[in-house]
Amino acid sequence: MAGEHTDLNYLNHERGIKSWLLTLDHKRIGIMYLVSVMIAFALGGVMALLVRTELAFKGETMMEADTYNQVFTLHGAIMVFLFIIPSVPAALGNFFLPIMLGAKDVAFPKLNLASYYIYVLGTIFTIVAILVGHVDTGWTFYTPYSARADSSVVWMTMGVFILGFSSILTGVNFVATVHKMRAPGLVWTRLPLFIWGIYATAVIQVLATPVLAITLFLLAMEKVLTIGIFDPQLGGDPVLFQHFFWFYSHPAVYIMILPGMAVVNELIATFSQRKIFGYMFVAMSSVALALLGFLVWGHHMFTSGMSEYATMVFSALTFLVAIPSGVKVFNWVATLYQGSISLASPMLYALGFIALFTIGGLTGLFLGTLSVDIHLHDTYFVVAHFHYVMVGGTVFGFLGGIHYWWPKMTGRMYNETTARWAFALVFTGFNVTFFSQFVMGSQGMPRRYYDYLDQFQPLHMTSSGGAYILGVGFLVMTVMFIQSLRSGAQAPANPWASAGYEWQTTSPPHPHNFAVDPEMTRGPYDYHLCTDEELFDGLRAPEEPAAEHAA
Amino acid sequence: MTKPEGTLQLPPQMSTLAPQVDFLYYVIFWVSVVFFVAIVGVMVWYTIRYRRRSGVKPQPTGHNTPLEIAWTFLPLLLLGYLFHEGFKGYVFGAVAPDEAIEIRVRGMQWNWEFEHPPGIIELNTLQVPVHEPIKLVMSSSDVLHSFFVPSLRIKRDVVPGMYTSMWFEATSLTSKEKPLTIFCTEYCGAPLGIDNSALPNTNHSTMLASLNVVTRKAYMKFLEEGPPMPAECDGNPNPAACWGEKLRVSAGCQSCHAVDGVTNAPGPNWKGLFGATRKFVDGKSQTADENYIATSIREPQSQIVSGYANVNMPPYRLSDKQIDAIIAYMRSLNGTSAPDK
Amino acid sequence: MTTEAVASSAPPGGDHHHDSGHHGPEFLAHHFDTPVQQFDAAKLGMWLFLAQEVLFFSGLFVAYAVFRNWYPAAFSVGSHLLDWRMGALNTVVLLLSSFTAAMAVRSSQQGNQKQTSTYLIITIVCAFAFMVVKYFEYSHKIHVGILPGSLWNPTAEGLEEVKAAAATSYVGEGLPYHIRTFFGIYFVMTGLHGIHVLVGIGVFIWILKRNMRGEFTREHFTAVDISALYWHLVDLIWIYLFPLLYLID
Amino acid sequence: MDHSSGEEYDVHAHVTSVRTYILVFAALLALTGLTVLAYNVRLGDYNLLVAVLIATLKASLVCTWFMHLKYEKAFNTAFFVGSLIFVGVFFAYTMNDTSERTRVNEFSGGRIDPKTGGYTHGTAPVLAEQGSEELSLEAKESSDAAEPGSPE
Repeated sequence: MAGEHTDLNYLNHERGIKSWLLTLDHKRIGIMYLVSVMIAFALGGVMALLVRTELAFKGETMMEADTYNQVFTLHGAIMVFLFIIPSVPAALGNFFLPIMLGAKDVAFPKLNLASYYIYVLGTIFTIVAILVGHVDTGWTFYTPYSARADSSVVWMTMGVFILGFSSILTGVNFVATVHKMRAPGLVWTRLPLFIWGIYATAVIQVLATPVLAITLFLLAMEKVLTIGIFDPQLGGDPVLFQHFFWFYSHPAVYIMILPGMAVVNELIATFSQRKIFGYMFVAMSSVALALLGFLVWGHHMFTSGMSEYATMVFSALTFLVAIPSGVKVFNWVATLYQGSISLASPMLYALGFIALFTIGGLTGLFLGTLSVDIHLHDTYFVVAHFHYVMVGGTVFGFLGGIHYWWPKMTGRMYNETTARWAFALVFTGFNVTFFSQFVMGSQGMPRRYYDYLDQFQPLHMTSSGGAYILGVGFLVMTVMFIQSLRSGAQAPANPWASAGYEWQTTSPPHPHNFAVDPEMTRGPYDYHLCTDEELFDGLRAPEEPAAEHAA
Repeated sequence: MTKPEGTLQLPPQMSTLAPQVDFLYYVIFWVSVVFFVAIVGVMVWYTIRYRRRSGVKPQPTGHNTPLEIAWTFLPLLLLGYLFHEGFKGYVFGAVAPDEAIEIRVRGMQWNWEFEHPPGIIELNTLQVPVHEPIKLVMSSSDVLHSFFVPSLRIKRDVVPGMYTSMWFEATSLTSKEKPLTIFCTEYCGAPLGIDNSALPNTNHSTMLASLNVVTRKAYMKFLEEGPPMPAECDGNPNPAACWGEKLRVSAGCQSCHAVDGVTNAPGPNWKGLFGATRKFVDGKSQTADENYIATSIREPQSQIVSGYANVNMPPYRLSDKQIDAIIAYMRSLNGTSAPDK
Repeated sequence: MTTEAVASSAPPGGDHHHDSGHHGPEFLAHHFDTPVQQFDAAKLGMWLFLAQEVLFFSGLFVAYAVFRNWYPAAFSVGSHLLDWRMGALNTVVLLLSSFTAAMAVRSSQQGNQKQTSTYLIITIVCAFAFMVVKYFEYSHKIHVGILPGSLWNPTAEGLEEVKAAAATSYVGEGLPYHIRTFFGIYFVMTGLHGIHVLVGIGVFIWILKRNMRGEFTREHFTAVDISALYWHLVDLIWIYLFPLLYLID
Repeated sequence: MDHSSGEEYDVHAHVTSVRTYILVFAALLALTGLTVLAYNVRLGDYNLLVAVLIATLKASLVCTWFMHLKYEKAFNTAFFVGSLIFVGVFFAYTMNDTSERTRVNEFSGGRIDPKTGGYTHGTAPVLAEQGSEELSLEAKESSDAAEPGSPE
């Protein structure tokens, strides 16, 4: 798997399984997270295909109602807790945050490895819950249904409880690293926007995840000690559980989307060879999203019997949250103006992100408006909305990030045409699957339905078809990356001619990231200040010194 | 934007609330289309206009603070309008006029039970008069459910231990064979391991009820007589048994009670039940006659047969005629269809 | 208040013959440039962790507030069932341990390892005392059958206590149904706080061991400082728990 | 990166004098006594407010002196105190919603249905009648004592 580079790099400077499992090097921990997260993504994806296969035809296609409930619960829980929350921050963030800061490692390397093993422990608990069987409460564990189901829900909640701590410790690590480990010359206004995004996500991870921990702890106590807080028969209140759960889960959706946006900043800047338009506005909008995210959780509960006054306040604040996302998208499009745009596969994912995230964001307006949300809540419209934001947003950003940094991480190039074919399949498959669900939702098709009325049959069929195209797209991509690992061309230090700090070191990077401690004299996107040697993308013949760059 | 027969995106409008909701839906829809076309259009145009050509260096990015301020605060005006309209529609749907007919709705795992003012109980079907405000006061007897009628654009969770209420006014009659469907949109699970879970009222996705909007006169007649015998039982030699059989399906009894004389889980089998002696958990026993069956339908927890201690069957408050129909059906199962009642 | 600046006597830079181009004194991790950077990073990391703990306990305080708002009578009777003297004793014990923890940090900053050890031992002893008092309170409640939720089946003696408590509270006679919810919240709050005290004891024993080995000097006392910060937070939580649970009128 | 023996190389944490610690400790004990005293004075609703204020005063004493927040870097203080704002938001909205619910009968905890004055479906006393949960002695008393519409 290691690139046969002669010079010393983090892959070949020590070998053996022990050197990987007990490593303190943030790059290796990042790779381990990446592999585990992709396995979780594959598992969640298989669950998704099972759900879509069952729903392709009316009535019982391949499984019982109860099995179907377990499958969509697992799809939700695995995708949210095991894949999408750790994906960009823990995998790409762990690898590139220290390099972009010019530091040798994260602030607390041992804590970093500990949080990876807490993630593994949490996964084991979750898998035991799957094997012990029939957790069919949905990924939200709403009481009183979850409090009445049998004990395997306690396994799953304890698994997610442990996963929460891995997320918290990663957040603590990143905030400390950004504050204390910046290279000399790297002032806050020169931080790459990827760092701003990951920093804002880390702040949410530290402040929001403990509330999920206490919610699940109380749910477990509800089942073990019957403390009667959420169980109406003992004087508790199910809507209170929803308050607790969504106080974490709305900031959690910003933990999911902010890293996706963070990656897209880097892609847009590199592939249009320009600084991001309105750098400070985009940076501050990440922080604004992080803080405003804590005020709006009630819009998940508009129809839950919450008082009218609280509903009004939440609806008003929900519209405030739309502003920062809008600012980001406008600034990205403005960055393309007068740039030199190359449509390499990472850039395709970035442009795909902008288009699909815009649809996701705009459909959020439907769900923020009270009277329309009364009709659309808990229907397929909501399913389509959050898949557009999560798959169209975060997963496209994540895939764009993997394509973009693949040469840096593995020292190998991948096959560009196959990557573009995979993008085409993923893009069309995704849109076919979920655009049809918008129409189903507004026609009144409720969520989490095992069986449905005849009128929804054709749309379910198209949606299931789209899901298979999406599945094939991911398969093609996986084959391409494995093939690139085995026999991909050697990657130069800066294949995309980017001005980002992480491209100024070798690929794969030196065990301590930079051979000599870096000194930042320019911003991460100042292409006009870069010397030609810095921007040399290693593709031209080495002897003629990249003449046209000078023109 | 009032299209009563419904559009591609929205179901037919059958309530006074629907036109407002649809108008706002389409306002947001066209605003979104404009924004989407603008953003993606400009993106695609820039990508083509400034594609990478050798020898052309990109211009360093300027900054334009007034533009930034503009696209931060201008959208606030649009969002303010959406919030205002949305809240107005929400309050219109939440606060019921005083003279509304109040119907008590009880959600239980996979059935809807409706109680009209004079005490008439309907199970999984609801009859309401047209052009009259109907207020629904809802609560659940086990887990969370949610009352949703797409054509009326109304939805509210049904929470155990708390009353939630909303109102609507139907604007047109529904035909006999195509009533409006009432969905449950808050996940309420499914029993473990029933064989055919596509049967009505056996899990969350089949917890459906039918809403019939009838003329005021028909509604008044219904209130006197209680739930009518289903039409298809008229010609049947033993109409009561046929009604009982239909009730077993529509009331959701089939999700627990089999009639094949074999399976006794999760609830006792109905074949051979009538007339048999039943041993209770506390040792006493009684022959299964008419009032045994009536009490075990109305207050199931008061007399539990041994072996069924942990099955908590909810109380079914059927009308007397309906209970007679079920008893007649049980008799017919045993082959002793002597109507000697 | 005179503040003595720490005179930095030890020669900076220590010896230079370390592997992988190690630089600076032995306790400096390879990826940090200066001990100040390492110390500040550790302090910042700890304060972030404390903020997370505050949010973690905030969930319990919100549950407390919601149910006190709904069932004031049950909370009043429940609170009277608790022995406020034991609560007050526990508060004093924790305040003392907080004081000795602060003194331990001070002596470690001055490089006085023996004094640090004594203060650490006092803190650990106080923590144990706290747990012992908790043990008595819990065992009495369990023995008398005053337990949360559906475990609530007070024995005859328990019923007497409940009636006496109702008499002293504003409720007078008549027993609220939801005393069980109060005890649900009481056991979860004090139980979770108890677990944090146990973790604190474990941490302090580990710090004591390292201090005995002479690991902490005037320049390197970070670990003592950080564990004291954690202990102060555990004390902070109890400062709020005591009046809110034991002293409801 | 030479390691001059300059000021910024070594750690210069602020050392507080013993006198300060003892003063703060004494103040904390005094405040604990004050809380217990305040408990015995009947102030009605203000008891809760007074108790919380005293506890906050004690907490800020521990924070500024024992935890050296006074000499800490600005960001640490900002983040720790900032987290209290999020706790405040969590409190405000949850209390705003839960206090809007229908009136709760203090004794039985039964939710009173505004129209009929009886208990809402599914609350404890109603469940008692359904016999789905056998209630021990004193709860029966409480439901007798708390007839619907019982005096507030």
